[in-house]
Amino acid sequence: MINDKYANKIVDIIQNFARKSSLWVVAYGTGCGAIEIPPTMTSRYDAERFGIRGSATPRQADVLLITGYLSTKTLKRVIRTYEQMQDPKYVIGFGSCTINGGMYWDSYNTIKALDQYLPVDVFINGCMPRPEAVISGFIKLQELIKEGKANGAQKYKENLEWYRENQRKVIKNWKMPDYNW
Amino acid sequence: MAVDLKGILSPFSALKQGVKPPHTVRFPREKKETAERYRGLHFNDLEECIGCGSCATICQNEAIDMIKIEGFETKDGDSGLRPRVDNGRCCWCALCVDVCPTGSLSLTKDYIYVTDDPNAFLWTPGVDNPDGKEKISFTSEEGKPLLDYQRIPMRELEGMERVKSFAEVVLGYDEEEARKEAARCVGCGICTEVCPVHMHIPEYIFAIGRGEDEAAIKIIYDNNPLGETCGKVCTRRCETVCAISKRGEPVAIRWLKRYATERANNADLIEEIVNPEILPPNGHSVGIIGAGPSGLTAAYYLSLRGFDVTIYEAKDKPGGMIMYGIPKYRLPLESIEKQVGYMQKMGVKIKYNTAVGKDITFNEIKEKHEAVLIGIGFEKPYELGINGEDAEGSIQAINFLRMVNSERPVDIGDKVVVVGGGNVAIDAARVSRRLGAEVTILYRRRVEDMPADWEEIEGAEDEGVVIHPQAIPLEILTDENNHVKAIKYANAEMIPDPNGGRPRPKIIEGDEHIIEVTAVIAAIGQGADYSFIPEDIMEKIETKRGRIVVNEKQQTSVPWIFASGDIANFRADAISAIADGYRAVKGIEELLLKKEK
Amino acid sequence: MNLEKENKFAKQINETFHSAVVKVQRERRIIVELRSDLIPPFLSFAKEYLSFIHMAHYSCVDWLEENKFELVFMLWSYEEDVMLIVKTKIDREKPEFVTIKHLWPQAETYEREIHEMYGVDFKGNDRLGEFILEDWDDLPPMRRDFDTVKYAGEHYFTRPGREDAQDVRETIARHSGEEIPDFAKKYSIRRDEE
Amino acid sequence: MEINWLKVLGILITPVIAFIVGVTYGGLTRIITARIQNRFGPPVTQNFWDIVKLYSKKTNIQHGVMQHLAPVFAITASITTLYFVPVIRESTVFTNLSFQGDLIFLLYIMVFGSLGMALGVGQSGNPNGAIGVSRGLSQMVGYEIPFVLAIVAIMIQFKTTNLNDLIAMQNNFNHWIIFQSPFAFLAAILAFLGMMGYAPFDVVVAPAEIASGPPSEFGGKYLGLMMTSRSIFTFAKLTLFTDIFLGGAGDFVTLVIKTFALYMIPVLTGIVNPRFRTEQSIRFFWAWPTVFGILAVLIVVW
Amino acid sequence: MREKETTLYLGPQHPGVTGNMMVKLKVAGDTVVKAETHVGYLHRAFEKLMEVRSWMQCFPIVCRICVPEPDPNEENLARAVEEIEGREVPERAKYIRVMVLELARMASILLWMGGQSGSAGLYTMPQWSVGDRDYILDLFEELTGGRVYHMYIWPGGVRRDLPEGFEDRVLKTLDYLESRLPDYDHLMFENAIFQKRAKGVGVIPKEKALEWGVVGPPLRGCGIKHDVRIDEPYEVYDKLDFIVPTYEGGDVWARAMVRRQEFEQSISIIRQVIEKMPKGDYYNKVPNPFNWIVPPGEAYVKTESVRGEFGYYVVSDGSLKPRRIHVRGAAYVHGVSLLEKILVGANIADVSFIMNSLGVCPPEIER
Repeated sequence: MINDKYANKIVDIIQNFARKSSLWVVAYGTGCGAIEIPPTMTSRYDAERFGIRGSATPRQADVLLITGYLSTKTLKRVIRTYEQMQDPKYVIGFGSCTINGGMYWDSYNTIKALDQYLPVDVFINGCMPRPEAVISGFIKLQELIKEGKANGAQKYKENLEWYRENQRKVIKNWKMPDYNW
Repeated sequence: MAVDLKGILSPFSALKQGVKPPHTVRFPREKKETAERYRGLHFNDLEECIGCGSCATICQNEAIDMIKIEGFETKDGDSGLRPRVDNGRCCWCALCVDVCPTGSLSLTKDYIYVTDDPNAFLWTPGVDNPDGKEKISFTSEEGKPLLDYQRIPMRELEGMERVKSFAEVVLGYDEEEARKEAARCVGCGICTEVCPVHMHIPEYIFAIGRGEDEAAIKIIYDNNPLGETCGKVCTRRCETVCAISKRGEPVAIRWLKRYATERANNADLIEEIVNPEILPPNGHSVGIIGAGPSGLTAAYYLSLRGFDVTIYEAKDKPGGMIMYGIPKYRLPLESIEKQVGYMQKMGVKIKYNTAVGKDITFNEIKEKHEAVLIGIGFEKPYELGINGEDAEGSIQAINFLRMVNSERPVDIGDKVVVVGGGNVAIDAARVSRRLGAEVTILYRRRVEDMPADWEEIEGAEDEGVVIHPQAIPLEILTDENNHVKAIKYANAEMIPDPNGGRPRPKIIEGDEHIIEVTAVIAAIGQGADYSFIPEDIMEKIETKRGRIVVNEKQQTSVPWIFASGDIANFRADAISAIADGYRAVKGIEELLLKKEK
Repeated sequence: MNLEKENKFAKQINETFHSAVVKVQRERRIIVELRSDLIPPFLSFAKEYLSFIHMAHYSCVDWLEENKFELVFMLWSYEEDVMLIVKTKIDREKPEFVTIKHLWPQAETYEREIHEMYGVDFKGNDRLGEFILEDWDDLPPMRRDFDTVKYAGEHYFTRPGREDAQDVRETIARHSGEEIPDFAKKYSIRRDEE
Repeated sequence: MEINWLKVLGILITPVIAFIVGVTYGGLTRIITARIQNRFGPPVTQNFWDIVKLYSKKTNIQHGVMQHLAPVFAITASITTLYFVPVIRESTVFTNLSFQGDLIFLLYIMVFGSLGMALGVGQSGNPNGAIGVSRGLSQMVGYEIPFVLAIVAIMIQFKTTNLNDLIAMQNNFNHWIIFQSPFAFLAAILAFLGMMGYAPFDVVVAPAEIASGPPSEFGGKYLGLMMTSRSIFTFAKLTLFTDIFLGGAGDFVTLVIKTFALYMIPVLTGIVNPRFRTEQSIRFFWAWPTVFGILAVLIVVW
Repeated sequence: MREKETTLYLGPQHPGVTGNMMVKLKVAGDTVVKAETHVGYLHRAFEKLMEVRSWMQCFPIVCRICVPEPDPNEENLARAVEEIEGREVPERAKYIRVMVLELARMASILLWMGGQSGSAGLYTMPQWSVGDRDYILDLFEELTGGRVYHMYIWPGGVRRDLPEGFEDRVLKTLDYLESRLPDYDHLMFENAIFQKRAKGVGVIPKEKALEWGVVGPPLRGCGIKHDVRIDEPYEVYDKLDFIVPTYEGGDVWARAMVRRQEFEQSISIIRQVIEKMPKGDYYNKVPNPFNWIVPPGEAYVKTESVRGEFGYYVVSDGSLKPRRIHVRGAAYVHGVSLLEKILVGANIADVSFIMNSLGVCPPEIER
């Protein structure tokens, strides 16, 4: 009975629905994109309508919002934050800088393509993305979760070596605890 | 224990907000319209765009690439490339919009672009959003342009002041003006496409802008040894396609060239600045017939490449049409002498007063040289074909100009009619004004149909030349001494061409007038005179409508004969002749050096 | 424009520090150039006697061509509303200076930054070390001989897919058969000018 | 011994009902908060989905046995508390495990969860959690005093330590203890504010200060358990206060009305107030609430 | 007995810090005994990037230096370049600039209100004030085309003229925000608990304030009346009538009240600007940006941002690119040396509260 395919499927649907309806975002303003998070979360755009709310620590969070560029110094902390998060977890890349460097394409201190270092589920275009765009990003993520396609964490687990290599390339002094699954 | 009762209770007044309707924008259910100026995704009007790449240059994020798009070819005034924005770089500052010379690039109200594929952020405006035109928000039209659309005005002599002498009308830019004017250039290089010589225009303009005039001169001399001439009299096709000209006045490319080349005011100085690399003699010898612009150009570059070059010139001065055909107020004599002087320093040999066919035969030249370049120009004027044309006082414009330029006396009296609408006609008219005559131009078609440069036409009008369009001369009336007395002409109306060609003038019957004149100057065109070429050779040379047919290296159907200048192109201006000369160099080089191998 | 108080300050400075080159740049701005060893006494003089109590800014400029670093101090007098810009040049090969954090505690932060970004050693400041960067092992990045474009290109992954980009000038030249000589190329003001 | 099946049923479904009510109250609170904040807020079921999601998360946090046990302590404490609180007056199903002296027992069992958490958090090694726990315990010391005073006053006044007896005594509207012993109610309700942990007494979680405090190392299922426990505990406390001061409830509708009204006191206070510092919070409880508590006792003793 | 010291890392991932930075605290019990600011998490090397960009290309990137209030950056760069070039700015542009700067100040104060009360646990306030801030952002969007990054003030004037009827909409928004002020007062500034939290916390000693380089509202919160807008009036501030509020105490409360009153002053300034705004040109064009050479020279310009003196030191060597642009963020001093000093002795509960009251904005510290 328990192993019944249909039962599993129903559990999956319920789980995915719950995951989609309750997205807790770790409160980490990594870049200047953080400035459009308050309007998104507060009364004018009210992202809580979608069950999106902030969470103070990575342990409790589902979504890591990379709000723009990441300096190498921040990247180190972001990786740590990401690895502290519990599965299933999602990453949203926010703004041009996460895609191809944005306006910091020639800066010596920022990474240019986020997906080389962390598995990104959704990219949102803009510099800054407006609150509407941010919400669209979340809606896209919800769709992916509902369809069971937002499996960035899975990808990370499978390709950990590759990610580690890329991460070590830019983080010179790699003093980090091992990833505990 | 003091209790701040107000402080404890007043916060609770906030609870009354609970009954107010929330002001939340319930996106995506409700959509708030973005502002009229919102800076969203790009849109590019692909037809308007000329692919100048200014957007790509200004972008501090290197977000814009110029790429080839299906259906757009490189052609005159269009590089054939179109911008593509990397939205992973863009910051929507819209500098690209404000800098766009054509105004084709703009931003739209769309901004949502969400995907899980990081490689999907390359955005070709206009291709990826063909409907973007309806959503345009941030345009360059609304603000002030970033580029300078106003040309630095060229100082000129006052119209009535000019006619008193043959002094150069255009005074030229001073240093500050030149820097400012050069700074207007966006450096796209679209101009080089249409320039027959493909001069390195953006480069020398940039050099001028940076105050490096010598570098500019060196760049100009790289493929045009008559840069100064061009700086004064070029027909400057480049300016018609200038990116800035789409919405403003084009960069004064000609005047800037003039400014730069004039900085080197003698042949020695040119040599010092240009200091070209001269290859050691390679033992080959080339003969050039005619010391016009094409011949001189070819001779100069052939000399630099180690060829032994001799020019055979029928007249006593070099330059051909630029020497004799262009009035001195546009191109002073000294200027040509300076430029030719420099070429002679570089090893070009010119035999003056050596008319081929008269002083030396074509076959002799053939014997002496391995290759021959013919650049004789159109020297034989067309006749009006009306009665009285052979009367005294009826002159051909190019003869008239030649006489004036070689300071031989010409008597045209005080009332002149010029027939024709080309540059030669205008030149003749303006020269006549300087000789003290009242001048009327009779032209078959409308003023806007005149092939002459509008600047020239305006200049003529400033100087008091009367232009009488749609007038067809019928007869030149003479007095008893067979001297021109008057000209009879009829007014014409324009008949549209049923085949879609340009409208043709048709004489209005009976609408005939007579003007009293002391001279009639005909300027309705010229042709070439190939009589010096032996018939057996001439037979082999393919011609078409009076011009010699050449390949892209100016080679005629007889391999060792090259042709350049007016006799080989339809443009009939100095810069095309120079271009021909430059190309002929490559042809000759190929012919002779390949043979060696 | 009334430059009375600026000139008054200039006079006072010249009387005390004879070697100082004083220039009144404009209303409310005085520029003083001084030998580097005179800077600490001068700053203390400006603070204690000339009422320049607010250290607004402390900057460093790299004059690579002269092989010098220029330290620039901006002091503001709230009493007279005048800014004193004090400048001094120090050797670029072995850049050293003394700390002025005893005069203004916030100078410590500026010195930490200048140390990190230019490699200037401030004697007496014990907090020099990592401030903004982390594990930096290249040239101090704000030095003009450090090429950030090159560094970024070498160290970071840039997304492929844009290789089909063409240069407008080159495309036209190629199409028309124009050969741009090498000496002219540096005058093409396209982006690869560097 | 004869098994009262109805009682067993009650024991089985009381936690479920408590959970559902608690979660729904949580959802409603979020909507009410949102409305006051000029926005719409999440759907009522939001808290439910939050908990379901938390349970569906994988959890890979290893800090030690105590850490695993902490949420279990919390939920045990909540459910135990719930079992000793009569939910519906004179109902066989929902009378639960009331006995003579259960009031005193409740006073103890209610802090049990917090202590369990304290042990667990101590092992997590997160300084924020440790600070949060010490804050929580300090504050507990603060509000326990007025609360105990209020309960003592009532126990003295009504000469019983059994909740069911208390409920039985308040069979009439004007017999409600809120009117009979207003000072005790004041003291208790102020302590209740502290117990519920809404602003200004949310020093324990305080995201901006200690990154949500004790639960900061707990994610996924642990947090789900804690949230469940919180929902049940909220219901238990509300019912307890209703039983003590508002005469309990004869049916579910009354229960919901009474508990919800009571619940709104800390919620609405929380919406419009910032947080105290810990020592301010303790000082607050030791000021007026304690005074009220002492007054209540004094009046009774006199 | 000396209590055991623990080390607490406040940030960089922490809801209490005002941006991506870290404060390393040594704590004995509840009291901070040592604080160390760690920055650099947002270092993008703007100053380096500007050295490899042409003058015009610098202008879109400077606004990223301070995100909550980007306009003083644009203003400073524009004014510095204008000073070196000797370029005149049309009168209308000056008025528009003042309007933009004051709107940005208001937006920033609203954001600060949210942060200040949010760090104290009053979560309704951010919902209100940040929500209301959006109306100002709407105005910016209409005027400049962008909500957050305006890229509007540039050398020679402003980028676009005011849209039709814009003044009326500004006035309407101002009226709305003014009508909201009593609500804010009731909820936050009159709130007994808020006052209890704020009074006597994070005190800056008045006699040290000037020497320590304190500027802006923290300085005025010490009762010292200095403001760049009156010390060195720029644009048209000398033609406008406004009060520079000061408050005694030097604590969080004083700074809060200073900002609260500045909000009202900004409303009044914008109303005056709209009343006095002349017609005419709004932009004195700079040359073609591809060939724009700024003559050699240097300038230090400053603007009163919401956090205090915001300075730019710009050096040109007469080329197409700047030689050096050095940014003095107001938080540079507040966020590092001042914060490290006044956190000592504070309760850990107040750390975030004090940081918010100083307006510590890491991107302008490390740039």
